[in-house]
Amino acid sequence: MNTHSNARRLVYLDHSATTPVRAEVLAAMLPYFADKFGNPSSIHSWGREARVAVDAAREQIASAIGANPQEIIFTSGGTEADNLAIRGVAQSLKDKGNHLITSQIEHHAVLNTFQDLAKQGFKVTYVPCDEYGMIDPDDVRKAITDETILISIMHGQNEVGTIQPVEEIGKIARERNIIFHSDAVQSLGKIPVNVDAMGVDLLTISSHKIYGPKGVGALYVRKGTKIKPQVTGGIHERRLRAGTENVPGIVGFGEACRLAQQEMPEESKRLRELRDRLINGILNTIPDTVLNGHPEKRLPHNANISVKYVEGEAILLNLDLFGIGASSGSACTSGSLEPSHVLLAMKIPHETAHGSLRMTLGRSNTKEDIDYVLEVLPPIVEKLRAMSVFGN
Amino acid sequence: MNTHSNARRLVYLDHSATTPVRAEVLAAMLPYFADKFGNPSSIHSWGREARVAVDAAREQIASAIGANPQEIIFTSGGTEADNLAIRGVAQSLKDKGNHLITSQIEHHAVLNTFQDLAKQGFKVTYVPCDEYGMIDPDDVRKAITDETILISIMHGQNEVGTIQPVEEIGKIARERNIIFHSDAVQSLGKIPVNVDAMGVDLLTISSHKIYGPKGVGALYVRKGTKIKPQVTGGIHERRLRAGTENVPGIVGFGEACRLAQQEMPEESKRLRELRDRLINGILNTIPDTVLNGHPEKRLPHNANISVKYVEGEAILLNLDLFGIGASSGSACTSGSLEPSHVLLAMKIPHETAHGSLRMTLGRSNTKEDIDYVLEVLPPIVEKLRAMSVFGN
Amino acid sequence: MYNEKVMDHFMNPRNVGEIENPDGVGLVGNPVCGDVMKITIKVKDGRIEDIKFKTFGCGAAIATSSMVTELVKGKTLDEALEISNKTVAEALEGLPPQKMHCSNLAADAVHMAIKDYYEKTGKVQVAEEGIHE
Amino acid sequence: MYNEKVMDHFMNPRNVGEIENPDGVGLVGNPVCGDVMKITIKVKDGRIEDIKFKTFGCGAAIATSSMVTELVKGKTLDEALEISNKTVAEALEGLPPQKMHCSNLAADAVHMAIKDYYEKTGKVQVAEEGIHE
Ligand SMILES: Cc1ncc(COP(=O)(O)O)c(C=O)c1O
Ligand SMILES: Cc1ncc(COP(=O)(O)O)c(C=O)c1O
Repeated sequence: MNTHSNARRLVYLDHSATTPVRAEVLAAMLPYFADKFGNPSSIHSWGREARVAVDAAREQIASAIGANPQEIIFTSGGTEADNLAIRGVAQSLKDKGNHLITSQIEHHAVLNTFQDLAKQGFKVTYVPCDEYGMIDPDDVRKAITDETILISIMHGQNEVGTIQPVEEIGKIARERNIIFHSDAVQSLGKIPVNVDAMGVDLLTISSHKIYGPKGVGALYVRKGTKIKPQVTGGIHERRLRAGTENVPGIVGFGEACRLAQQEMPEESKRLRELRDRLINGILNTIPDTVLNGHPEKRLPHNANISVKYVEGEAILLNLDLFGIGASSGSACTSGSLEPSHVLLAMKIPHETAHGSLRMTLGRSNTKEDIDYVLEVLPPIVEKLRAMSVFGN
Repeated sequence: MNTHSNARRLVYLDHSATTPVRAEVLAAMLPYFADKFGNPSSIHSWGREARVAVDAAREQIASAIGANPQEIIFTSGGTEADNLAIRGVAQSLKDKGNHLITSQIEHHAVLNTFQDLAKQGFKVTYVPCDEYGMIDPDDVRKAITDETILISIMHGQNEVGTIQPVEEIGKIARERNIIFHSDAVQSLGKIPVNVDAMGVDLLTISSHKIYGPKGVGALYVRKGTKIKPQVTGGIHERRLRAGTENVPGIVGFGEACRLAQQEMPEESKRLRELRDRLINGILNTIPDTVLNGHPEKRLPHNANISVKYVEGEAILLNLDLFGIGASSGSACTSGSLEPSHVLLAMKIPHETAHGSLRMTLGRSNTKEDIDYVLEVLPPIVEKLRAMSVFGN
Repeated sequence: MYNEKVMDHFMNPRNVGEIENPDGVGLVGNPVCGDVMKITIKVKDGRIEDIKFKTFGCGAAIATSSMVTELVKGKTLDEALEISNKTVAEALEGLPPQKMHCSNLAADAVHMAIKDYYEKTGKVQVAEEGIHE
Repeated sequence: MYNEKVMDHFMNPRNVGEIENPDGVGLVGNPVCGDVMKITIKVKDGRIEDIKFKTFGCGAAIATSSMVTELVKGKTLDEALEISNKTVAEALEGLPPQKMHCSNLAADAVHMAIKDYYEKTGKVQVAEEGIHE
């Protein structure tokens, strides 16, 4: 592991990938590892103590999204919650119809699940987005057929940060009596997330994106929504998800939700200012850079910028040596040969997509961090451009 | 929550339900919450540091069961691993045949998954067991048809502790070229678990049963075994299980595996002695009590005794007030109207099944704990029998 | 799981036992399901003078048995017939939802004991529909 | 992810640039895939007297470009043609498995530059099969 040989400070700018567990959250979790370690299904005091903790967390989470506690189903994370929502509805309503609607810019947890269902015979419409990564509710409306049983459109886009018009899509779904799922993994704690305002029947959230522990998430399931469980076994989570509850994880998720909700107004404002400083700093000092995603309807912590003529991974490696952690939609970091499907859906040319740089801010970031990035990034880009085939 | 009003000590005897995270394990996990919190998929140093930790845990776990690290797929627990194994094989081999074999005494994570597949059109044979909860490999052999694609037989039975003849079943499966899965959640750390000796293609293990954290498990997938992933999304776990890795959980599981393997010979001997003291103490002092499960081929920490004429939950509640935590196969604690399917498969009469008491020992238990139980239990039984309709 | 009142009746059940030569006997439940209750009553001047129970069952079964004996002791038979399983659960300040079904049979057992008394003595039973609700 | 040698060549690449009036030019890769390399060479007495690269690509692409220029500089054209992508990866002490495919094109670019030199000068190329392996 190469260390940060050039680093004068450590600046983590990848909060959309994951966040550190905050101290209050870890403190809330700690008693549940060794002291209050019971299995919530046990009827003895150890079990009842664990049950109480799980129920309290369920209330904290429900309250953060305007739901009832019984509507919260704990899962192992956002990915599993997305799978449960999509497969669960498709399998339970397959006699009603076999058409599903989603978008081209969903997270892989959603996209690959729809692709799997498509292989099994479901028809899937992937609605496009505009150049800002925004979905037009009218495209969703037009995609609806008599066979449509599920619409899944995310809330805050994880790569380019664009906030989708879920309220309008929710209305359309309701009018047509179609189940509506939204992935709110990135928006929770950053912008208001309310299941009634959004008009969703199903909503995915994940703990490790909001300073809670990894390995916990939840699916909101509106009362009366029928979904087929995907993990069967013992009687847990209203029979919708079997498996011994991850009690400390759930407790941590609850506390993280509570804190996120409480601090959101101020913290989001702070992040937005820092982010704008970062975006404007880059756009103003480095030529041939463009902002990806919507300029205003955008998650407060997301900056996604394409640096033309250079490749994203090369920037990331250089930044890493300076102690800066970021991500990219380049093929080299996507694990496939193609750059980010999201940038391509936005019709960004391949070369520009390969040079995308996503910086997602969080609690620890300060103005000094941003200024450090603004100092370090231009010479890196200059150096890489000097060796690039393109641009000069 | 009613406290232990009558308790002179706290005696946790429900280690098959869950165990406390041991100090060394928690210590190993702690750095990965807030300090080394990266997402293993990220290419920056935070991510690489997390990747190294996950890979190290994978090696620890592989080594504990005689597998290669690449054959370990992390899941959210034993239940999910069972589901992945069973659904994964059924779906990937459904063109080869539609017959599946399991037993009547599997854990619900296995049983309910087969029942779900049965609803989808698979034919499932549930082989019976004898009065000791032991499966006859010959019954498995006889159940095999040309259509059989999967055999799933557990290793250590979770309720009555009977150790199944998996090696022989593994041989039969191999001869007939049928995929063999075994649920080793209860045997891991108690008796030797080796994937080659057992002849399994798939093996389920779970962290929270061996003093590791809840919410983590693993499926061993022998190289070359085709299974269809059940949770789709990003590229994780060799594409067999998507979702951001639960890094601290995985690290804890690895450490728990390492310690369990190291301490097993001595600890299992200690537990066996304590357990026999407990079993003999009860059988000798309380009339009309019988041991459930096999007298010798039995997990070292499991005592399961039926106390005739009284109902299990009533005993548990009384024990709880004395600070003793145990479990029962009675209907009232099974969440259904029926008592334990395992005791019924063993042909134990309903009344006797309702009076079953499972005590599973663990690291913290001492001789004094056992003597305390042997002191407290007889008067509880006497009192309950005095108010029972049966037995006098 | 159980509230304090339930736990009190479970741990310190009232009127445990069996009346010798009872005027009425009620036996309800099913060992398959895990709960069986036996109520024996002594009747004097149309009132339940004494009542005892024996129960094989879980905490809820024992607590409801105990509570129902307290509720009906000294009551007239008509008053006793008006006490339902719901009344018993309410007197216990509630039972866990999963317990409402199987274990909450105590009032049924009392009603059956009263019916048995009527049948044995040949006395007319005023309101048949009161027996089982 | 990358070993020290790769990181060294990535951070301190050798022979970056473009030779003016080169004797041969090799351009390989594809912006769609994210890696494009341009190699320019100066040939004297059948030897690669000078070589420079320009690369748009990830860490592996830049490191392999740098490494290949070091490997072939001063070599005869025949010797240079014998250097394969595998040789380059080995000289870097290994690349991550997922990088073996897309980014490891540097030897191809050198071969193409030599081919270009042969075509431009009309000189006979000895072993056609050496060009691309
Ligand atoms: C929009 C979105 N959905 C789903 C996920 C998956 O969540 P998890 O990492 O908890 O599996 C992520 C994060 O990777 C995400 O950003
Ligand atoms: C034999 C067996 N299999 C599977 C499981 C489920 O494992 P987990 O609790 O990790 O979901 C358990 C424990 O409940 C078990 O005892």
